[in-house]
Amino acid sequence: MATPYKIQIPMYEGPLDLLLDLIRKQEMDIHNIPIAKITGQYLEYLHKLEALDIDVSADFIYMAATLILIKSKMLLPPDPLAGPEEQEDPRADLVHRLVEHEKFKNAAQLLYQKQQIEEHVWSRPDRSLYEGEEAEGEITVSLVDLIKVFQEVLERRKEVTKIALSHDQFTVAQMMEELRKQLIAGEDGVRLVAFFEACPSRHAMIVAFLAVLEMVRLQAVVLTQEQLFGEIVLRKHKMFDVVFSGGGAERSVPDETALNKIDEQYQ
Amino acid sequence: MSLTPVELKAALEATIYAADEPATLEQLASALGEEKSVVRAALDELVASYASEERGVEVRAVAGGYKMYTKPQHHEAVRRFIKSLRPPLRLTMPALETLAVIAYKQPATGPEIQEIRGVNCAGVLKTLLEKRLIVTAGRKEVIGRPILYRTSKEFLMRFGLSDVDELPSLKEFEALAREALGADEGVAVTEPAASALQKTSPGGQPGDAEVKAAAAAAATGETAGTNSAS
Amino acid sequence: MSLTPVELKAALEATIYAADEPATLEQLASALGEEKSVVRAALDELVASYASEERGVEVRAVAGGYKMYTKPQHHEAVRRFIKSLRPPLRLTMPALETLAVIAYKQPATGPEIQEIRGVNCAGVLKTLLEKRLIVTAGRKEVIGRPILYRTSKEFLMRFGLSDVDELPSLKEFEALAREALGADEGVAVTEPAASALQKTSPGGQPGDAEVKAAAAAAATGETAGTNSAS
Repeated sequence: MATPYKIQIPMYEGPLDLLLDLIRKQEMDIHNIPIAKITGQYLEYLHKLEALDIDVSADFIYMAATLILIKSKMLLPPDPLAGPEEQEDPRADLVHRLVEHEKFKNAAQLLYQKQQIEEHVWSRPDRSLYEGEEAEGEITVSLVDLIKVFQEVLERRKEVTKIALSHDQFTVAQMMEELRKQLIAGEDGVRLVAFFEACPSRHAMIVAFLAVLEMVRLQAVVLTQEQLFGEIVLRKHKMFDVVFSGGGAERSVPDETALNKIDEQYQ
Repeated sequence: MSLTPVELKAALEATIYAADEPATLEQLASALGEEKSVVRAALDELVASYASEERGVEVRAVAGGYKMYTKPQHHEAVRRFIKSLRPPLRLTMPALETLAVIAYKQPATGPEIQEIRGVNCAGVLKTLLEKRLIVTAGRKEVIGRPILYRTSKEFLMRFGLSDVDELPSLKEFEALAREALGADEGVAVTEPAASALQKTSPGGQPGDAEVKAAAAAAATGETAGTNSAS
Repeated sequence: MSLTPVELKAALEATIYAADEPATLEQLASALGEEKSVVRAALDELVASYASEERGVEVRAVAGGYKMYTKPQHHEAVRRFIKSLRPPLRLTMPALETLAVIAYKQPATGPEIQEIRGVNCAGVLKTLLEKRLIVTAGRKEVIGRPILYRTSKEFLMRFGLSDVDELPSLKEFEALAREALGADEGVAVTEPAASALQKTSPGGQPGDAEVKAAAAAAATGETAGTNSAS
């Protein structure tokens, strides 16, 4: 449905674009901006956005504050002790930013045109002389591919973890094994809360807790908390490799009956 | 259309050069809107001008059409040139994955890499060693003493890094990705949202939803429309 | 080996025709076993011979090397013979502006780019990285060690530049903007040049005349006057 009143409001990528447009449309001198007028128009625009229920980004709000500050500075009488050279125009910084910004906007236009031309020309290298060079299934790779692929591998790992954790019954040893896998795969440790939350049942969560305690006791992991009430992260510790080499974990975990007793206590 | 003979010859040259497949006389004539006889004469001229000694390329009639080829006497020079180039780094997906894991987890053992990737990596490790992208870095002092791998100098060179700590961290990359999400900068708005709005005729009004959508898009930086105020 | 001047020119033509990537003077000289000065002279001659009106193809200096392209004025005829059209590089204005900042300020960090543009650029940076128009260039040794970015070879090729130095200086853009403003007195700018241009190809292609005009404008660097449109 159409709105009861006509809304035609231009959109700007950022506050500098909005300001430049206001200045250029009204043919103001960019080096001598009527700051009170511009501030008024700028705020009016933000109010229009709000009236339309559009989120105004922080960049726009920060600029509004800057404009108001400049405006109030302009109202102050000049410092009588300062020489004429020292009297800095409160607008200077803003003007500089606007001029710079406009230059790059113009440069972007040039790039746009250059790119348009390139879209209309073709180059056809003679592939026949390259035959046999490319092996099947290979792709040309760059640094971006490297990190994207690594991210995908870790995502896939998380999926596997989810499936593994959806079993009904766990032993502490199994849970320790799971933690070990996540510690090897993760970038910077395992987030404790997230690990507990991934557990499908209360039982699993208890087992997970016991597994963490056991690993701390064995000095395979260390719990870190960067700030008060901050997130607790599980990291590899000095005995990590020793504990997890060749069944070390199996030997030192509580046996099944002990575990069952603990479980019973909680039920 | 009617082109001058010079224009016609130039257009034919451009077309034959760029065409995916040999271009036939009929196709060329109809594309250029010229008589077949005129086009044929221009083609003959084009072929003749490429036949001269001082040209390294030629236009040949093949499979019912015309196509450009390097002249055989220059194949040797061209091959030598291609060989002299450093080919771009090409890897299979498994190799790239393994390399990525090593780059970010180094030094890492075979079993560790396998653990993260979920598949056996032995063959891929061999490939990466052969391509000199990774090197061995001693053994890990755990049971079985598996070999440790890390990335090589060649790896740094190939990826334009001066040190492994220049690799963007996952956190940094995810920060970029988060910003990109929602603000779909990659998809060009060939028509800026703002001017699209303006184009709605003075009588008609854009629907509320439309305005909001465009506005929201603009607010998140999605629009290409910059200065088009009315 | 020593080739005659005629042979050398022919060999250069064949090599540049066949090469995947722009062939640099150094690569050509070493593959052909000739002095760089001799090769350069032959290249100049080759470029000149292709520049003439009657040629539909040209040899251009791009991304630090030489490469063969169709001339833009033949795009309509050529397009019909290309089945596998490469996807157009669609960039939004924010992406182009970010690219411009990087091109002129490189190497530049995310925060530096953000400072100039006044908005967060992370999403745009990711897009530009994925489109391979920019690459990372180490880290800046300041607090936080932010990643540095610079434009890539792909950027030069996609924008038809032989080097970033080829771009007009930023100062020129300032002067042009002022001129444009002066010339434009009394006319409200309702639509910047970019969106006017962008409107020409929302799927369709800009007409021949437009491409030529853009080509001429870009060649003389006169384009920057955004505000002079409409």
